[in-house]
Amino acid sequence: MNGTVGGTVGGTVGGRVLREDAWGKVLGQAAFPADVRREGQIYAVAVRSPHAHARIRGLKLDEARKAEGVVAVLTSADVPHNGHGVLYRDQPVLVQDHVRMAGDPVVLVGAETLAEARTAAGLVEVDYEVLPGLFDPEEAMKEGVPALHPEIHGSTNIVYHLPVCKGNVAKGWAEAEVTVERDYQTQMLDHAFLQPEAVLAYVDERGHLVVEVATQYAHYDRGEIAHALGLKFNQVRVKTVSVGGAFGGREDISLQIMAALMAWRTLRPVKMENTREESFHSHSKRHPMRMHYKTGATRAGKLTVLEARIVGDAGAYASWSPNILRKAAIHATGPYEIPNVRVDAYAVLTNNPYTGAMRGFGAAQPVLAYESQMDLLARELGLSPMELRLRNICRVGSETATGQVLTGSVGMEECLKAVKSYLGEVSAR
Amino acid sequence: MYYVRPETVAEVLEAGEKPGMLYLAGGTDLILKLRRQEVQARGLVDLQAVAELRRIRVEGDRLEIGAMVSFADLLNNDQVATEARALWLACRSMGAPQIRNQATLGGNLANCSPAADSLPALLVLQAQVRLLSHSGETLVPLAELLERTPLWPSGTLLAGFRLPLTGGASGFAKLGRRQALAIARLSAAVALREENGRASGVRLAFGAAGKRAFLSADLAEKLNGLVLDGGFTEVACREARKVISRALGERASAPYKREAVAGVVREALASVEFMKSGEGA
Amino acid sequence: MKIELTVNGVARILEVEPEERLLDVLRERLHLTGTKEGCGEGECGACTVIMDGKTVNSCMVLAAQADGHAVTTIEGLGNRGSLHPVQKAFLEEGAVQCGFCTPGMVLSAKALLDRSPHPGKEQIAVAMSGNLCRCTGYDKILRAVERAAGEVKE
Amino acid sequence: MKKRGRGLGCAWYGTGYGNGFPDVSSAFVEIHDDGSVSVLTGAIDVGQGSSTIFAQIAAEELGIDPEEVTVISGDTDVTPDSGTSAATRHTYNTGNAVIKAVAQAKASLLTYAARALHCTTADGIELKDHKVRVKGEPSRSLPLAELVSKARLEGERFLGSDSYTARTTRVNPETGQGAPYWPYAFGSQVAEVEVDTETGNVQVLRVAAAHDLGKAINPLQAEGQIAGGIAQGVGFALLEEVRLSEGRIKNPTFSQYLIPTVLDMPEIRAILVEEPEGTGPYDAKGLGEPAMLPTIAAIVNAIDDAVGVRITSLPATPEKILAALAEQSKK
Repeated sequence: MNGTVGGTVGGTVGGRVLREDAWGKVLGQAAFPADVRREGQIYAVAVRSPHAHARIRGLKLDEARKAEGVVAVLTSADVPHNGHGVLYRDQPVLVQDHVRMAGDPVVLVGAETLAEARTAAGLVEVDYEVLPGLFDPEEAMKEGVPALHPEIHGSTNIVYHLPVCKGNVAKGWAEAEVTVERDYQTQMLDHAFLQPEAVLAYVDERGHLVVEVATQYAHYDRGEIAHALGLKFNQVRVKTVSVGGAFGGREDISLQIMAALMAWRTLRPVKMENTREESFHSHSKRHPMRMHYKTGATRAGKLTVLEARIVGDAGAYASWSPNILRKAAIHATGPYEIPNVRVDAYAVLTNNPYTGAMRGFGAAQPVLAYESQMDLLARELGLSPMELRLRNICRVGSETATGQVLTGSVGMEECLKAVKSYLGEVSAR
Repeated sequence: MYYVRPETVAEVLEAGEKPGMLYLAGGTDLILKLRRQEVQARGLVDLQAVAELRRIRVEGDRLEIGAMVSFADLLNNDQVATEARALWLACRSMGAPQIRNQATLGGNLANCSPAADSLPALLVLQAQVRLLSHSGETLVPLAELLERTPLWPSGTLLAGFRLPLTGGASGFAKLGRRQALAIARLSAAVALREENGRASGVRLAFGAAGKRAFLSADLAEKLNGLVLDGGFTEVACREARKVISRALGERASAPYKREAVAGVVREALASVEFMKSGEGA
Repeated sequence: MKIELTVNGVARILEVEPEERLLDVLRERLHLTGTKEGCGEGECGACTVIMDGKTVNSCMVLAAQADGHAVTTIEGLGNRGSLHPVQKAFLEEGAVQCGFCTPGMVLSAKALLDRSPHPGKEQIAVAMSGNLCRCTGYDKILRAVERAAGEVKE
Repeated sequence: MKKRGRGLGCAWYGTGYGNGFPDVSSAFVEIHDDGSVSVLTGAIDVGQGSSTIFAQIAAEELGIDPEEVTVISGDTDVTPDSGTSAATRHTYNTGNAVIKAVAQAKASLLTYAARALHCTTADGIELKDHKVRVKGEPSRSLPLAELVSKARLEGERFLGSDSYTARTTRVNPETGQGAPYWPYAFGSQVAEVEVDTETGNVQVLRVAAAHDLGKAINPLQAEGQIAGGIAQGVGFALLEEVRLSEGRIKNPTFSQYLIPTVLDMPEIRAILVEEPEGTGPYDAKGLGEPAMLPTIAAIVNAIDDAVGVRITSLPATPEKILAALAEQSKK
């Protein structure tokens, strides 16, 4: 290594150690999946549904198959086990008949060049019967509304509901001298990692399927690829190359199975690269949440009660939705001790783009609600936002809304003290 | 598709005559449009090698800016920074360094997006546009040109801009959703002089408030002759609301923009050199 | 069509299609994959290269436009034995996380320092404003460019 | 008019998969002849720097430099499963697995060293500064590389493979009661904003961010996580939104889905709060996700402080702020 680069400062643990992979990254040598290639590789492009909810009446593939450079055109019939998903295998590799969201892949075209694959993909004709869609989770959770995944979740679109009940809410309201009640709403977000999804899949000299990809969990990907293709785990190798940001957006399967399928069927190395637009259409999003919050406190500035209802839009597939709304429910109080709590959190399927993991994972959205409530309460009580928090934060020994006693490291108070001087005079109000 | 790179205006005009040929300036808009197949072309006539289209120079009492002058070139030009402040500020607000290095002033007009950053500034600076064709050169005031659709007959070459050096001051402000790489949601340019404490020669133009940038004659009329004190800016902001309200009518963006324009006009006025420390700001 | 350009100091003669982007020529034909494609519309700066001393987004430049010009990509900057001061500063300041934006960032910083060896903080920020990063919050990137500027001075 | 305000935001975050799900990380370790080390783990460095953290931990355990540790990750033919790079779990969970796997390799090394150094027990041996030393008698030592290569020639092998599982229980589905996460990370941020009352634009000027991460194994990387978190928080609070029409994304490009540029970023002051977590590797918890959470609230509360309007729906667009100001002036 270059001796002139200033190295580690301080000890080993606790030191400002420089990351080894940064060398390859500043030199432009680090290989992201779009950067790897293999002799004889072909390109695959997915034909995705423009409709959010539709039945597929038929496919016309002849023109695409005859197009220049085309090696294979694959459909759901070519997928041995057509499903994947982190909690439920509810997401098709290629849709057979029921499109549940815009961006669902329907047909996979493989050709000698990317341009030929895109041209041929444009020749695929899909006959869609467009169905009315469910776009509002409050609507979708009503009884009698058509269920999007009846085979998994029965007649409801509510894939998850968790109540968190602590103490006695009625008692809490009786003790409350000040009440703040508001509705909050967060938006759908994209991870916007800088590197669009890409993958290289090939069958190696052992006859094993190798998939080079940027993922958050290679072992999960291996399991889903093996399952979909009907292979043993040891026949599939998922090899992670440099990952260009993730933030939760590379937890679900994106292109991995499609590329693997094309490689397995054609015995050619297969490259897939999303454009930015395809990337938007093909990975999960952050759950938009609607949160109704009602918080009570005494004049002395002690929180007595919280009631909250949180509805998260899961979109068309469950992904991590149950875990995310669980996390929202569990974190709904914020880092505060509240003796009486009732929270209900729901994850609801709709025909919107599916939502899943994103940095914060359900503990992010409630921050808007619980921290706005704290400032509003502080104003009602004539306390500074800092003071109200200091009177209610969790410390060692505190009990959370789920009844968990915090026994170890609880640095909330230290954090507050550390930023106190930055609040200054401006926010005395 | 084919590609040619002529070196003289005559060669350009000859190449541009063939059907389906498009002039290629910096390409930041055209190349994306071609890729998205929003525009079809049989060939491209790249203008980069025509030296005279790349010049900025003072000729007597006017500033001549070639169509192929990039936004970065304009930003680096002292004459532009002092004599055409509004244009300089508009260039600074456009895109990001990479785009300013590539995009040209001529391309900005030729593409003529509603949000084109340079056009309000060029309007208040009374730019005239030099158009070349086989029949010769014509000089058209930008304000007049912007009322034509298409802007010019095919085969015409946009050669450059002529800005009178009037000694007046100018300013510009743009409202975007973020601080760089932002498309204008609304922009305002202003030019004016101070005569005995009163405003004269006032011109105000807006971008992203309709299909094309426009000069507001109404505003000019209302503001000319007003005393340049704190009240001047308030009148300008109030009247600008009316202008934008009329320009946008029932568009979805109207309720927001007719309020926000006050802030944009205030900032544009504050960017005018002599208004900076004075009451007018 | 045939084009002649200099890439990282080496003269190249290439046969390209007129509609081909400089980005694709660099990545697919010359296998210079340090230049990244993040958005394909000039918004993210991951494909930044230096052409005749100025940064451009190579996703919005036709290879044909680059005919006759000199292009510098990240591969043309330094190597393990001798890093460019900007590369070194990015390492030392911890300005690299996922690294996808890094080549473009480094080139924007290099172009700035070549033109203006003593930039102020605001000038640095403006020079980097055409390069998006989703990981670092830019803080350490700005520090790295300041540090590199300090070293360039020496 | 431009008005300034400051706002406070706090947040907490239960790390790990949680809810009684087996949150397991695994690692393989081999100490080579010259005292350098390979660590194999499924844990993928997605840019957050986990591989560097593991190298630091293994190096600290063995008294060598992080540069002497090669971390091989995320290759299913080679590395053991360490779960997802998610849930702010790798430093804590996989870090613990690395410590346990290193401890195995180290245990055989210490036993061998005790014999070689004529010490009565392996407990009397320590690894420091590339040396194997007798505790309390530092002059009695051997270079690590010498000892390992000698031992290997005698047929000894220093390997480790172990797993770590975070402790949690499943919440009762009827009441939500349980101990679903451990450990919890905490953070608090103050944002100062400037709001233009005429355009509704908000610029975040400064953010001070204090985060309790247990122990900063690498402060340089921890600061990077905080600044990156703030950037995503700024985007969440002010700019970003996937807009839909009948379920279809209307803005699937970077020119329409806007994330913060460098010029949209505040000046950042990152403060690392270290409340030791006894179960963590060197008392560490985690930081990745929590870093962005308080930003959202700090900005919204600062807007209120500046202009007296409460934004309850994100993002806090100029339109919403102007509408709220108009509503307020009616009152």
